[in-house]
Amino acid sequence: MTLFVAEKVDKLFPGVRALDGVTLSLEAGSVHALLGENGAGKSTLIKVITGLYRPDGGRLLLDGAEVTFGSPHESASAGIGVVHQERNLIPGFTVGENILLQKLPTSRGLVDRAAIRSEASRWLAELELDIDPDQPVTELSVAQAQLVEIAKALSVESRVLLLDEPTASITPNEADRLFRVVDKLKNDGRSVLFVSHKLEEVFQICDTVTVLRDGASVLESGALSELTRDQVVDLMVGRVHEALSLPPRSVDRSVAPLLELSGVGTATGHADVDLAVRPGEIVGLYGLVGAGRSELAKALLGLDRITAGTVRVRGVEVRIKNVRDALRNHKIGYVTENRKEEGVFLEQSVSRNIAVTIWDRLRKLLGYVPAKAESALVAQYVEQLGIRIASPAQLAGTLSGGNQQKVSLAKWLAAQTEILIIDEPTVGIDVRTKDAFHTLIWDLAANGLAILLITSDLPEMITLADRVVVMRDHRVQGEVSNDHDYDRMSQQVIRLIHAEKVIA
Amino acid sequence: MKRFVKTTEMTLLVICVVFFVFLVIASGGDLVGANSLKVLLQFLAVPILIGLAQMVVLAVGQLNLAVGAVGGFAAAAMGVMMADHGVPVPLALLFGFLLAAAAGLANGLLVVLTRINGFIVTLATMTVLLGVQYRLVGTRTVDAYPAGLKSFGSHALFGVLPLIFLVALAVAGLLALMLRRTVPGRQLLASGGNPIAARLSGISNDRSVILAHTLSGAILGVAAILTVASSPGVNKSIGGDWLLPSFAAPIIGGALLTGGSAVVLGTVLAAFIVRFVDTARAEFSLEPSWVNFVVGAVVLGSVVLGQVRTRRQLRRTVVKAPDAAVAGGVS
Amino acid sequence: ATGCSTKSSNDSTGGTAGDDASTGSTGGPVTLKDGSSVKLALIPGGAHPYFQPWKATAELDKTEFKLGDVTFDETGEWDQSKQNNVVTSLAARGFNAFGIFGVSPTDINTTFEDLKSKGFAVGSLASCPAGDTNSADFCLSTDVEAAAYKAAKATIEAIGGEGTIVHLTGNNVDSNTQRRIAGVKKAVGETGGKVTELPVVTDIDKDLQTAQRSVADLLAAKGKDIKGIVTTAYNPAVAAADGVAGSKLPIKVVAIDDDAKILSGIRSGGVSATVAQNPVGQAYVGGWLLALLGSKQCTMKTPGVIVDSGSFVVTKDNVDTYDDERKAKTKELQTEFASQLSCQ
Amino acid sequence: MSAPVSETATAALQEPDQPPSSSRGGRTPWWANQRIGLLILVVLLAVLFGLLRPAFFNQQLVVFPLLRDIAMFTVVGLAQLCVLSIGHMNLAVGRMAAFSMMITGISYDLWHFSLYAGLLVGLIAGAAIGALAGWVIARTGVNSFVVTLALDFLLLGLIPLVYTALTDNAAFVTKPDGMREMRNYSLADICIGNVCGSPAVPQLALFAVIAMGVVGWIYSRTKLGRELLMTGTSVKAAELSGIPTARRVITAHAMSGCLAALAGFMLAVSTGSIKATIGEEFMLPSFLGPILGGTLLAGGFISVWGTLLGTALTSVIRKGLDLLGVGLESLNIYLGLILLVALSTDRIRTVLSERQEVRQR
Ligand SMILES: Nc1ncnc2c1ncn2[C@@H]1O[C@H](COP(=O)(O)OP(=O)(O)OP(=O)(O)O)[C@@H](O)[C@H]1O
Ligand SMILES: Nc1ncnc2c1ncn2[C@@H]1O[C@H](COP(=O)(O)OP(=O)(O)OP(=O)(O)O)[C@@H](O)[C@H]1O
Ligand SMILES: O[C@@H]1[C@@H](O)[C@@H](O)CO[C@H]1O
Ligand SMILES: [Mg+2]
Ligand SMILES: [Mg+2]
Repeated sequence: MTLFVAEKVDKLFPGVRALDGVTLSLEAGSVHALLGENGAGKSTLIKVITGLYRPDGGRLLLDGAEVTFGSPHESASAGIGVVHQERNLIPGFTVGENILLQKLPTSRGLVDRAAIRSEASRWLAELELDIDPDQPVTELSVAQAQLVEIAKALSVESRVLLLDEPTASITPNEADRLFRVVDKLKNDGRSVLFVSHKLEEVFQICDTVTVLRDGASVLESGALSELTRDQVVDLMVGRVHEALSLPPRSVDRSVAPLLELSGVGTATGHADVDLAVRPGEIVGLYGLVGAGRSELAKALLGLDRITAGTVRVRGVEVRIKNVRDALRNHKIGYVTENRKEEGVFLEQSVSRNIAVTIWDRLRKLLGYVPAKAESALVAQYVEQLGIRIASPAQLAGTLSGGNQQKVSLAKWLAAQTEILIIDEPTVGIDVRTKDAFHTLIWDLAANGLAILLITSDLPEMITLADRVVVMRDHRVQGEVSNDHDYDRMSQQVIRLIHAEKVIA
Repeated sequence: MKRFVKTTEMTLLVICVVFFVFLVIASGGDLVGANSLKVLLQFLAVPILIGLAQMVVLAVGQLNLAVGAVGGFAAAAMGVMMADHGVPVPLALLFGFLLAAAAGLANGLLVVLTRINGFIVTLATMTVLLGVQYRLVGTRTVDAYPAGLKSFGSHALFGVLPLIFLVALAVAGLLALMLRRTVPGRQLLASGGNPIAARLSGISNDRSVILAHTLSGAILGVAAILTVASSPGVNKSIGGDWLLPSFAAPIIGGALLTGGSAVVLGTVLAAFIVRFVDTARAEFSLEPSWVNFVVGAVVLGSVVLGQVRTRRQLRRTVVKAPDAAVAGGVS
Repeated sequence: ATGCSTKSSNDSTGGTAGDDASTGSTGGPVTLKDGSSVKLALIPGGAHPYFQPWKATAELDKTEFKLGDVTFDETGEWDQSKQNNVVTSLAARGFNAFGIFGVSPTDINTTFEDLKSKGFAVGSLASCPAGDTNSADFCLSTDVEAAAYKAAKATIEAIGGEGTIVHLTGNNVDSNTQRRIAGVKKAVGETGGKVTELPVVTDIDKDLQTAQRSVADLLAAKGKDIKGIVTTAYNPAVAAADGVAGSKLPIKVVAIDDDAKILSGIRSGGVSATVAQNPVGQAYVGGWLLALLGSKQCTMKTPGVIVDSGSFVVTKDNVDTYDDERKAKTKELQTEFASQLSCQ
Repeated sequence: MSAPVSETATAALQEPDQPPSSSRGGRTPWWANQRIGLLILVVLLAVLFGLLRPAFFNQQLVVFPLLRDIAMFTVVGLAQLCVLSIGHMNLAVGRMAAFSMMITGISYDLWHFSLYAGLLVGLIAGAAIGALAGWVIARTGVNSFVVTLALDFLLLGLIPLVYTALTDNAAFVTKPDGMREMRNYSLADICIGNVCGSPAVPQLALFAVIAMGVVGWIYSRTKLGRELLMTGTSVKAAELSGIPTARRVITAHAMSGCLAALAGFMLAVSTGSIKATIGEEFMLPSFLGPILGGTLLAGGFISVWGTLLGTALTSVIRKGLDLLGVGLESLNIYLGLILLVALSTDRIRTVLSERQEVRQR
């Protein structure tokens, strides 16, 4: 039975036709995948369906009757629940209140805290989450926050549940819990829309699929059982997508490391961290969410205090004061995992976002930066990374996630660094771009850059790294030399993670 | 409770107590005399209210430059109604209160409908209302209203607790209850804390903004009533010194200019601290120049302290967090 | 509480415009021949009850001296820049004779010079420029130091010549305030130590609530030691009268000006005395002089002369009659100025 | 060493079909531009007032003082704009002006400095006090609102103490050579050959032109300006991009203090003396100009022209009402209402332009 249909939906933004006659239909008791590259219009479609955007054409049908939603409130009342791609929690509120915000329980005119606690606990339990409903959401980790949002969407008890990249920042095991819930909903006869760039997941849990390309639906409600992974990818990309093949690359082990940590301890709790990265080498830093990898990177950049051990750059012991110092004096760059808050300047133009690290180099007398030189450089990187923009003056905040990630990386390429720390580079990035990123990172190493790659995406790690250093609880558990064989490597790495603590 | 110990409120409370004890000792115990205490509290009523009036709009990430003008205008209106037109006291007060609330509502509606920056809107309404206030009273000081109102304004329970102070506390209590425990209150704070998220949760940010401005106006209406009741009279200068203190109290009290924080207690405590400075000025016959100097130092000192606190706290939580995060690890 | 009987200050302020006209012969000692070319602007520093009599007196000037036009413009709002703007705007509208209360005594000469250089008649009314020069044609103002001195004397008398008094006043960094502080100091000094003065409380004239709070705090902290309060600014005067009455302390309050609110305080006994000034005389005599100068009928023999417009101690005894004294002073002022003029 | 991206990677990253980079891409039509809207408003109001009162165009008595005012408040606005650009506020603009002018006054009175030497000393003092505010903010991380408010109180205490100690009348009245001329001279006093400027334009306005030029240049052309704006958009991202954000905070506040000093000087010259109360009326106008002109309170976007226009709008309204002889009973009422109505038209224009844009596609 068809629960919901979006028919020939159009959505225009100044300068962009985000949706161009898209049709999507959702069946009861089934999980439907919505796929497409970054910027294809997936999130926009979801925002149209939930009444956040007014469509410029087309219509929505719920149970066969046409509906229009003027606000998220209306769509929620009609039984449509949603987890948006961006995190949307109220910082000052508790977990419980955030979960039940759409419909706060009251008794005698006052918000009923006991009811919030018990009801929120129910939804947290559904996700097998051990979080105190009274905890402020500001104390949650990224993954926890994501799960709380899912609990929030579940709490509406909607007949249609839209999930926009819910698994982008949670661990596989948390994802599994989510999938169990999705299964349950499906068996209850509800309809779930699932957006993800992780095709394994899609094939694991979805029944049907709609593929978007450039705002148009190129496949409507195809049965996933009849499609192969490559077919889906080709549909998304719009041509035959070559599987990733990386040219051989070897690391000269005799060369002294560019970056070398020994016995490093930090104010955030690291201890005895040893690590070395040579020119032309990709060292992977693997660990579960919260293992302390990003924090280690930040301590290296002087953003946190290093309390013990030594850091050597090109063999010389250094004390890096801040990012500027790292960039200028040591040629170290850091591509952050927190794209929205730390990676890009959402309210600034793409041009400025990319140029921010090169003004030092371009500036003339009195700090004058010639606009021509600036835009030429920017154009070069926009071109090289294939960043999809209407004009360099476009605000970075209006780009799709993947393109924002490219911008975030572009600025460090432009900075001409020699040591690059790349943190979770492909979270929320589509398959093709991901492959491209991998080629790019590979390529940078081949060109002699020393790369420290932090990623929680094990396949990515095994594809790219020369060595994998495994971290847990702010300590190095051990190191595995990578032979790029997924099955063997993944076992080794997981085993390391769960091995008894190394004796210091 | 455990969380409270680490808050700005706690810092302020400590400062308040220390300051008070210091003043008591400095005055040779005089300050705890009934009359001194009464005077101390009497002049806290209005500062508390104007701080709260600013706090509610800060809570939705707006600001209200018209606090003084709304209050002054409402006070002038009440005074003129009673003195020149013989309107009975309760009616005049009610009407003045409604005028202030309506002015707040107008601010809210203008912000929402015109999408003009709230700063500019309230600046414009401030200008208009100052004009109206002058038109109402000119250069006169109006005071011909029934003595009953004045005795309410100066009466103190047990000779210590001024009624108007209790009214201010009651308003603070109600506001706290509303922001903490009612649905509109929570929605208001949600809009301030993260407008996009609030909108996605079906909350109308516009409604929150209008509600906040209206509440602000209503609180100012109460402040105007207390002013009329306790001042020698009403003239065009009423409200003239409300703007800066209205910001100082909530901000010292821990409010974020970006919205989302409800710091009723902090605002009240900050008002106390500022009041203690006044008391010190009289006690030590300080030149106003020195007083200003001290105020500057106290403000800076208290907030720097608070900042150091939260920073240390942050560091601690980050160090502690891993166990919690790892708990969900791969199996 | 103190008297609850305030009506509009315009009708109960000491002296109305009409009274002063009747004191002199029409046009005063020197008769104005033709005022029709004169457009007179009276410009106070801002809105303040003190200046309200100017408004009516300006109208009187117009009818009595048959002036081309008069205006009373208080939109300067106690800001010298704004006041300068008001002045030039009025000039652009055709006004050519200006009686100005300069907001900033140290700046106002500059404004006067500007106007003089454009050929306008200018009088400094109700306050004189700071320093030794007055660039206006004349200054007709209360000698603020003398007025404060009188007020302090009245306070000392009210407390019986012995005890502690305190002086409440306005903006500390205003040269008139400094003069007032000096006047009070002088009177206290003359008692040879019998009267002592607490540190002056300044900067409480901005608004009534600040004044009220400061008075209350002062009374709470030092009330028992204080025998008299002398105020030389409006809001502190209102607040002190009210605060003392409320506290039931036996403190004598001496106020400034004769706004309705304060006069009712005198009548009810809440205020021991006030020092009235002569705004009506300033506007009346000032208008007359400016008309003579503006119509080019006369010039000042010594440009920039400074004349005291008078100040009068008002107590319960003379509250109904002090205005006669004031009118007499106005008449005297005209004669005094007549001797300063050289006329065609 | 550079980090070139190889052909393979680039090829892989290329979009199959680049979107047509539309020439109009995302731009709003010219008539919806806030600055142009303001300009039209200012001109319309000036014409309206001129029709009602032809004296509005009196060069010497109206235009000259009006431009002098606009010039001064534009500089005041720029002082605020500098800190707004990083998302901060300076509640002590006025007091910083007073503080710097106090130093200038001392330099005239006690050290007998020349006019420009005194100005320079004042500018340095302003920059220093601003830098101090910035330093405290950067070091403690306390909100700029609180720090500058506290600093305001501190200076409010300090300045009178100094004045009472050093002067009789709470003002420095020594006027160095050239000060009087600076107040009254217009472009008519500047001649090249026998072509002279307009008598309606005060020479003092040149300071504003210079300030606008310098500030505009910094924000649009230099590394410093760009970095300030980036800091204003996101401190975290700026820090992680290698921008020394603490130093930028200090710079922004120092610029603010320096411009406040310049505004204070312009006020002192145009009213006549250097006194403790200089700048008391600066605070609200300092925000009004930039914000009307489109500068964001949140930081990251500024408009120098907008600041001039925003300032001009309010000054023109006030001057017009002055000339119409509107008394204090109505002045503020009209002032506020005209402002609201004028700005609502701005909103209407924006809405119209958005509609039109979607329709065009
Ligand atoms: N508010 C907006 N204003 C202008 N353009 C927008 C806006 N939101 C989205 N777009 C544009 O619309 C297109 C579709 O974006 P959308 O976010 O729907 O992509 P997506 O498929 O969700 O991509 P991703 O996988 O990266 O999340 C993109 O080109 C994006 O730049
Ligand atoms: N957004 C956040 N909010 C609260 N705590 C966080 C947040 N991000 C990380 N943490 C905490 O900081 C600690 C270290 O995190 P860090 O980011 O360095 O780990 P990581 O190994 O890089 O993992 P990931 O970056 O994938 O989360 C963890 O205990 C984690 O819980
Ligand atoms: O007495 C003063 C006058 O001298 C003038 O300053 C105006 O205010 C009054 O209170
Ligand atoms: Mg998306
Ligand atoms: Mg990380």
